Amino acid sequence: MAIYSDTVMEHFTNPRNVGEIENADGVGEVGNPVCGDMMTFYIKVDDGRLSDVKFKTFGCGAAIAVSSMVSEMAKGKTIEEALKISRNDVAEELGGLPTQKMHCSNLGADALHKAIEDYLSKKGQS
Amino acid sequence: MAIYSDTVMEHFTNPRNVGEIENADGVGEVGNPVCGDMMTFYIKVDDGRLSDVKFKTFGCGAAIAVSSMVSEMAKGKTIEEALKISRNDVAEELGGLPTQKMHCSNLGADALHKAIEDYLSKKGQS
Amino acid sequence: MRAVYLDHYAASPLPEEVQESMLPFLAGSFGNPSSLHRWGDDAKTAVEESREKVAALIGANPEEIIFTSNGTEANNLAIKGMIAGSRRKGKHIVISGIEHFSVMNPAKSLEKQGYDLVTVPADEYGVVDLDELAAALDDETALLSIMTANGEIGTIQPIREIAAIAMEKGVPFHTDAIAAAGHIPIDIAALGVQAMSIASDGMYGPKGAGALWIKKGIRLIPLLDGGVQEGGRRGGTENVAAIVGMGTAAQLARERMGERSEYLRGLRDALIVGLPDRLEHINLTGHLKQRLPWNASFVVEFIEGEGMLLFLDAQGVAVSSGSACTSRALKGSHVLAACGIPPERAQGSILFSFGPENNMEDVEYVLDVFPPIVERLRQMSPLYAKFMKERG
Amino acid sequence: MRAVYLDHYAASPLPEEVQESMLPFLAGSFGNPSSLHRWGDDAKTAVEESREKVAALIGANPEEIIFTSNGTEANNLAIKGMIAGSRRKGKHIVISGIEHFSVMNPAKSLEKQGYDLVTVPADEYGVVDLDELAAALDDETALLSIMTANGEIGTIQPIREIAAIAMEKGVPFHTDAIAAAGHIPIDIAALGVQAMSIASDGMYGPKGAGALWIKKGIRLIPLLDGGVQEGGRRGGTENVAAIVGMGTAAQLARERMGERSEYLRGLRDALIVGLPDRLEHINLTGHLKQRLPWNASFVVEFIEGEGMLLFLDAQGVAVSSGSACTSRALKGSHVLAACGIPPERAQGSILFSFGPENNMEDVEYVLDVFPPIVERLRQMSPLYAKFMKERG
Ligand SMILES: Cc1ncc(COP(=O)(O)O)c(C=O)c1O
Ligand SMILES: Cc1ncc(COP(=O)(O)O)c(C=O)c1O
Repeated sequence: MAIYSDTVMEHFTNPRNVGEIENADGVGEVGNPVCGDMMTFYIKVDDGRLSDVKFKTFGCGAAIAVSSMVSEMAKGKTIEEALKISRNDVAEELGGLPTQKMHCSNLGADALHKAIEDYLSKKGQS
Repeated sequence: MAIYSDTVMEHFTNPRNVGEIENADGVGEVGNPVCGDMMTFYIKVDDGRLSDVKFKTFGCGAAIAVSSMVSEMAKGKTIEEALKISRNDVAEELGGLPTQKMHCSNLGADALHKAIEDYLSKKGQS
Repeated sequence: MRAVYLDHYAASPLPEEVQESMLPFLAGSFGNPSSLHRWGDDAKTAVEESREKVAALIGANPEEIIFTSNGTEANNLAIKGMIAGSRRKGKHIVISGIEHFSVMNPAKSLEKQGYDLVTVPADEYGVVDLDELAAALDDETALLSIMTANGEIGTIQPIREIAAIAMEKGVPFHTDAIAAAGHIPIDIAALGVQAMSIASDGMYGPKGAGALWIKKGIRLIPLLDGGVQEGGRRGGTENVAAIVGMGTAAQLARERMGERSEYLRGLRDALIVGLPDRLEHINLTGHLKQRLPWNASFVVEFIEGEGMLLFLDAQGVAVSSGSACTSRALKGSHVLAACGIPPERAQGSILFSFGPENNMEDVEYVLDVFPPIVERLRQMSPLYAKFMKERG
Repeated sequence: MRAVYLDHYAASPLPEEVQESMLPFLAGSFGNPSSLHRWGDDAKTAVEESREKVAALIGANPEEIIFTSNGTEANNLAIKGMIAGSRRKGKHIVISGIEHFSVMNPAKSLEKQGYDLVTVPADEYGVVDLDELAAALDDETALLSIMTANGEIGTIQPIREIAAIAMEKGVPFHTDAIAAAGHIPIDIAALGVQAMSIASDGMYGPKGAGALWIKKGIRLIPLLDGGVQEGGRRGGTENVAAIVGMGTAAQLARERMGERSEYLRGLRDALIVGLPDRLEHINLTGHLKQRLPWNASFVVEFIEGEGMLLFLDAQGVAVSSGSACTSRALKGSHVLAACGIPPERAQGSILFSFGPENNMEDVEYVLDVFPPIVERLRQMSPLYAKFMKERG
């Protein structure tokens, strides 16, 4: 589809890291099906690094590609590094997103950060 | 032109009786160049019959065709007969006129009648 | 790869006859219908012949047809022009909740100017509620506009009954027949309406032409002021080629309507039966019987429309969706909402719209490629995961 | 018989390149630009490429171009839409006496709705009076609209000076460049206008497309409410083929403007010089120098336009006239009246409008066949008879 870059289309068509992690160390959910986009991120943390990242996404092509890209970018990073991944970084890595998709579908980084926060708050409690 | 019948086009292209009659027995002028149509009819009367009819017309194709048709219809008729020629008769003889041309360009019968009135009033005076 | 075009609601290929009829007007017969010479005559004659063909399609008097540039213009002209021309004292405009944007938005514009907009609801099949409609119409009503059929969900309205109610209340009634004209028989006299919009590209004609039929005696204030084209009711040089194409399309529609709709209904029904056979949690939208012959529309649960469109496009299949993400305004379909479909389910909207060049192999191809796409998207969907977990 | 088409002001044959560029969009590339699949992509890309070409012709930003269905719609959108969107407190609309109906009549419609319409006069050459213009503009003025050039008499207005006056008074300025665009260089930035109408068929493009350029930041209320096409400023399915044709025409105009206009000026001047050489009592209308390259317009005394048109048609020559009888509204040209030409002389209006496919033999043919036609009509004319008698 002409509205998307080749990278977006590639990630949409072959999304990386789709799935759930059983007994994940952190889970983050953002969005809402009423608005059209909803993402759940699952992370596994080993030695302060994201040893595994998986996601499930309900939403448009951009939302799926964003999730896939975020999961790839985050995997293997330290928690600090992963927290620095921004919406813009993701859009850039994807070779750009259509303007109207920047806000509603570009929630992947938020979902990842939420999953990390979930992990951190669980860790804090234990 | 598709807006006119063949008869109108034929009369427009080859109008009969164009001209003036020197020392005409009656002259009738109707219309006004400001409105787009103006006709002058000249008649010669012999034994109560229109022995000659001529006209000059400024105006559209319909106005010229109407003048030509009226002159042909009137020529040879008695004054009473000529006075009975109506706008509708003329339009009918021409195989119809476009609606928008019925009122402004179909003044030929009026001009003829005016020429006859002119003749009658002159005769009354003399 | 197979190319399967199933988005005739958005645009359709032109039949050979339509193309052929237009070509002379892009070449030698380029005249302006207003001109007084042979080039003008040719153009004028062509426009008037087309007007007769378009009029014949709906049983109208050619003099009562106003050509416009598309369906949207016809609807705007009807709504704004009939309201501006109305001699009724009331200031209410009544429409239904399933009208196209080109009826709804002009009505909303008038609302901003001080009119009252009353929106009559539809039932779950998209049929306008006749009791509510009757209750909405009174002396205050300046105009009623209800569409003949909705292209998104296919539902055909009981226009005759609606017209009878409007007539009883003395309310002028306009119907947007853009999705219906050329596909189901329409006879304005039998229906009892006062104005009807139709569009060329809604009936396998070219883009660039539409028409408003408005009954003699109903006052209409023009939208495009200018020259005396279209009897002074729509100024501007006529798009002769598109108008001629629309005329040909109207004629073909008259000649082939029965045959075409029987054929399309066959394809459509094969999909309507076949898809739920192969997929769980997929529901037809609109009315099962009172339905446009070319329309097969569904909501697929747990997933969103754009993903389906993209994967189908990759398989060579072109369709559309009423989901928020596929709309450029990023809003979910108000039509699905009016049928009571909750927003998260409306996100899974998908519309297969058939045309005469489709065949049963196209249906089979879709039945093959579509279910795996849905499965794949559901595998990614957190909603589906939740549902499966809850189901246990 | 020779066919000599000299009515390019009304309509023009399409250059081969324009036709060729349109054909794919009447055949295989039939998609709707709003659709999310390859057919939609193709159409969308084509529309956007065309927008760039049209923008380039007048030095505009493509995002500021709104496609319409013709010039009349562009003018209506400008006048009604800018007024409706205006944040100025004043209620005056200022236009000139030589505007096209598609500017004059929308302004008159607004007058009926309570706006004050101020009409600035022109001189005998059709040039708008700048002192009167400056005097007409004040804080009460919501919009000024003056055409770039008049197609009937050919006169080009001093738009830059007018824009400077408007700017000084802070009045938004729209110019109808429909007769000018593609024929004389236009650069919106250098001119200093805020909105400009152009039309496809004014520059050897197909009928069915026009455009309004409106500067970013100027508020505009749409005329056709509907979908979000054209950024929500003009709803309705885009006429892709016509828009593509307009793009090609705009590109050709850019590439060939100098060459074309020099060529047309040669033909036009041969007629402007040749006719008065062979005929008495014929006068050029409009400005001799500030003149569109393709326009040769005259008034021929003592006779009326339709007769000339009919006899010329019979000789294969197509032209137009501003006489009352040749107008379908049966009114003489308000443009000629605004130049101070008395109605009976305006009846003798005749306009020869040249195009690139004309040649010097066409001019010679007209110089041969036209004078006898005039003589013949004068022989029938009571006005000519009177004049000759008075002259003695
Ligand atoms: C100056 C001017 N404005 C507006 C128009 C109207 O254009 P259209 O007939 O394409 O709507 C014309 C048509 O010739 C024109 O010359
Ligand atoms: C019912 C209905 N009304 C109006 C329209 C708008 O037509 P257009 O896009 O030709 O302006 C459509 C378009 O599909 C439609 O289905």
